[in-house]
Amino acid sequence: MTKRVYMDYAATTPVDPCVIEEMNRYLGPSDLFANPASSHWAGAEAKKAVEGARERIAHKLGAHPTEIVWTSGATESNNLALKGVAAYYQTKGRHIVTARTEHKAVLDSAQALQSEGFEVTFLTPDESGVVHPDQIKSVLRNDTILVSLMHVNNEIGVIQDIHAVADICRARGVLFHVDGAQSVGKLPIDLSRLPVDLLSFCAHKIYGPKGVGGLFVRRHPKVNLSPLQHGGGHEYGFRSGTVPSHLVTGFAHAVELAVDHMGVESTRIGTLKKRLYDGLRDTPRILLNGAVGTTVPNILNVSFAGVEGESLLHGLRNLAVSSGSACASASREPSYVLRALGRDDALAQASIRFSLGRFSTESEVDFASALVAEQVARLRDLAPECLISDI
Amino acid sequence: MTKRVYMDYAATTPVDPCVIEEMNRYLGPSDLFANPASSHWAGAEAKKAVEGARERIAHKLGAHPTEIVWTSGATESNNLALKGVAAYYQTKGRHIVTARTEHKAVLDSAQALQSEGFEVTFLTPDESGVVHPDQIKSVLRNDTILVSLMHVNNEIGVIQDIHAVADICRARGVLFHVDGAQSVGKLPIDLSRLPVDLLSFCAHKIYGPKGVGGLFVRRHPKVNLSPLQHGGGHEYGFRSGTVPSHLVTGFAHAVELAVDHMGVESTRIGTLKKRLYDGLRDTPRILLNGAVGTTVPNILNVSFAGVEGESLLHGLRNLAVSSGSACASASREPSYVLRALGRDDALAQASIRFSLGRFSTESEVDFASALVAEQVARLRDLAPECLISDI
Amino acid sequence: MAIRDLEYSPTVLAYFDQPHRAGTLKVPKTQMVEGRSGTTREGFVVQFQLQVAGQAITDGRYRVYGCPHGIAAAAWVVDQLIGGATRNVGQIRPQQIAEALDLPVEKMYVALIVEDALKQCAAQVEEE
Amino acid sequence: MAIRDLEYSPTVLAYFDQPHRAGTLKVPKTQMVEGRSGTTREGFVVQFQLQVAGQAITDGRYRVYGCPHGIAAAAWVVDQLIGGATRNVGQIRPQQIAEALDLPVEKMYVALIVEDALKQCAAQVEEE
Ligand SMILES: Cc1ncc(COP(=O)(O)O)c(C=O)c1O
Ligand SMILES: Cc1ncc(COP(=O)(O)O)c(C=O)c1O
Repeated sequence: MTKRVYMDYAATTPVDPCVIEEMNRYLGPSDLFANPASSHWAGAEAKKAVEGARERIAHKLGAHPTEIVWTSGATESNNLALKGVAAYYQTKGRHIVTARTEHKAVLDSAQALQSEGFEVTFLTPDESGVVHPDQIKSVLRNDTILVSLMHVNNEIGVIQDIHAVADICRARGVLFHVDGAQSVGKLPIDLSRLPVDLLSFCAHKIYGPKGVGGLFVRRHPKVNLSPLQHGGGHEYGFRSGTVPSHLVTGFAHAVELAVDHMGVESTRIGTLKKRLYDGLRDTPRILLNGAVGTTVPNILNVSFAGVEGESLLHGLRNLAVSSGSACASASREPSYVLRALGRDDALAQASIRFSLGRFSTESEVDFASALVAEQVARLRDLAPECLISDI
Repeated sequence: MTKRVYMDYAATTPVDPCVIEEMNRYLGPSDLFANPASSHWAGAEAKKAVEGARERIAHKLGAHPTEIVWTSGATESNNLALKGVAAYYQTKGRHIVTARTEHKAVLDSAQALQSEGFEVTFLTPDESGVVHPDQIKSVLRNDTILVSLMHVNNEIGVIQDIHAVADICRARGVLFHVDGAQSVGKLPIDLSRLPVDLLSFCAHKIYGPKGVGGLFVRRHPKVNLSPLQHGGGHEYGFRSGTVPSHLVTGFAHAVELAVDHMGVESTRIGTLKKRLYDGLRDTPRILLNGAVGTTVPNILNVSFAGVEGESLLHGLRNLAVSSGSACASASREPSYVLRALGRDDALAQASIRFSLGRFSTESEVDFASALVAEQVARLRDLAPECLISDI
Repeated sequence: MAIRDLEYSPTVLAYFDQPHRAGTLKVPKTQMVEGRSGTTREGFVVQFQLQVAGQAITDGRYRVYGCPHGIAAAAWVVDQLIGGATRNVGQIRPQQIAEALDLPVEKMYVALIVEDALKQCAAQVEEE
Repeated sequence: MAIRDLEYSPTVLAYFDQPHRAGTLKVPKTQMVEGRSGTTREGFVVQFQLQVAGQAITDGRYRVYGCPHGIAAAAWVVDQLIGGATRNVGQIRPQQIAEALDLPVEKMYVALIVEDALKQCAAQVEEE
């Protein structure tokens, strides 16, 4: 069989076997499958598990259990944060600040708000992907109600200084939402010290199940939201719908594992990433996206000059990685994130995001760098000579 | 150990072991855990499973796969149907029709729309819970854009004549949404013949997992929706967010099992319900909610005169049933459904919904009727004599 | 759905399962005082019969329609009064009932209705 | 993310993995015709060298920067022309390429750019 390697942990992760075990306890046949909203003993037990999960996650993030709202994923959390704040605070102001390199869940929500008459400032990061706190400071207005910034960018792994931004926002009385889908469980986060008001995150990026996420909504000082989903007033009225006990308990387990092993795991993965980058650097004319030292240990994004993106990706078809082309469509749209960093279309498309994880090994990393070296060389050999300096 | 019996299948069901098995295949460690939106082989396999699940469900409902939109549950489906249609068609009209006995997910969505300036007519059903198609016909206006009616009521099990209502709406060019959370997999539904435009449903009422649902959105004639959740444009643009492959494949399996065994199962459960009702009728002064012959085989809702609701429920604490009190709160709010049917507060509160399912047995039913007889008699004995005719 | 098991104190649970002294006294009306309060609309109706001999309460019975807290409140009150002086009847305060049974605030009305029925009994004691 | 494996026809897949005849001819310029078209901005650049002896194409090479469809299109065209008459060079139509390789519509531009480069070759054949 062909050797294949999964190196797309930033897209999603396999669920940890311990997490699967916990999840399955809430599916039946024991009474734990009950609806946590039911008043009988079975419902009470399910509710205990759901509230326990809320406590477990809150504990690991330095939050209070009542500050954790369950959602169906980080996409919903982001939508709820942006639209919920906008709807609730619109009489206070209608200006929102975010960045051009945010995840689509934030960008598209912001755009939806624009079409409802909100004004959105989209900041452009510097060429390494960093949004400088000063940039934020300089665009805040009296009618700014919300700043939304991701902690870690999903394509290039760049880390934003959310603490500095949080301080600026707090000083100005502007709410601050952080998309933490790529950072929760990977970087230390202590919400008892970090003055962010809202934090979106999800389970499937940290060896938990798809279909569940959380939104931290601070109680002191109190943040309010208009719900997006109505129907009975679950989750303190912020989000109605039957709470999926198997998903939230699995989520809690995944957060615990990730936070408890964060130090060891990020060191190990960081070493693997260095090994990968060293291997890739044998190939000439590669460009690192996101500066060394400002990115998370699990994401490495590199552009390959002189190679066409789709062929590169096809050449690497036994390596599960993400490319700099956007979306799961046949369109040749280059990554808007890499474009915002100043890469031209061809380079943006000839970019690969390698993302490592809990089950990545040295031999997988070596397989990857050897395959990349071979394919890049082969494709460059095919190209008309005049192009070699061209791109 | 105390004997305890689960008889709350309309609240939620345990997940069928075959469904769990299918779900677990998509959690890892094989590559099927991948993000179905990823372009590599692993993503392609996950996508195949997700699209396969869409086909399997569409096939069982007489729909086309592209007409099935994944959601996080029937609450979200209902929200998306009502708010999505309202937002998209608001220039056509701003009047919506529904009934007072709908699920909170519909009622609260309708109320949210009211606060945005939509006009909503809430119809009152007759004393057996039936909304007559003529009632609908008589309130349709030129600016009516949507009628939303549940197929089967979750509290009393009454079945609405959605075919007749669908014909009326189609003739008038009004969209028709059906909340099918309690009917899909339990009553025959063939969307190739039934002219409803939108149908909400979910997995956890039919031995599938919590946290996943579907919204059927008809393509011919084409129905449009504004999305509620933005972020990348998954699900034909109707609903963004990573598709939880384990949940949708489990959902498909659950729908297949439910539809394939519907005939046998509903006959068996119907016989159990009759046995239960016969047993309960040994107790004097009980009132059936929802007329015989108009309700589904799995739901039996009965009011007990002369008994206080909370004590009745506590007396039945080893029987997992739902009561006529609303919500998981300490409030004594009587069920708005039973109130709409004309029951007074005391009777509404002294009502029990027994709901049977795949694992219900004759001995469980006998346990239930014996326990009810004992507790009702005991509590009535406690009451001041003057109350006996009083209530 | 309604109140969860966990919300009932052990005392309430015990009285709910063993509501001893429920019923009516089998003595002539002249040897007892009676009080009754509450409506089904309020979800609570309670009726007391207390047997009086001189200054003492020698026996008592209650009937009750209500939630477990209400059943327990009626039973507890009768237990307190029997064997005691008649003057105690008018002196039981809602707060005492609430503390003894760990009533949640939203159930305070139960204690108030009980007090009301007891006041009727107390008034009859005085008349005699 | 990009095009999935499944979207490539077997022919495209085979050419992508074995792009034989990629490179340049090792004969004097006078014995060959050349054509080149496309830009990196378009995501596709192709260059052909065809060795001409009288009315016949005796050998050929290509260089290509582009997607797998583009690589296959270049390789396929050269395979078709070698051993045939020079007049074929100007007669390969985009539709033929698309059919041979099962090009999706959004990749038709690849066939058009190939045609363009071949036309340059054909023009040189005529001149000679
Ligand atoms: C930064 C970021 N935000 C949001 C999301 C969306 O999360 P979900 O897949 O849980 O909807 C993702 C991943 O998909 C992400 O990487
Ligand atoms: C009729 C009806 N509609 C909607 C819902 C909500 O579904 P979900 O629990 O999937 O959010 C339910 C059950 O809770 C229901 O019975």
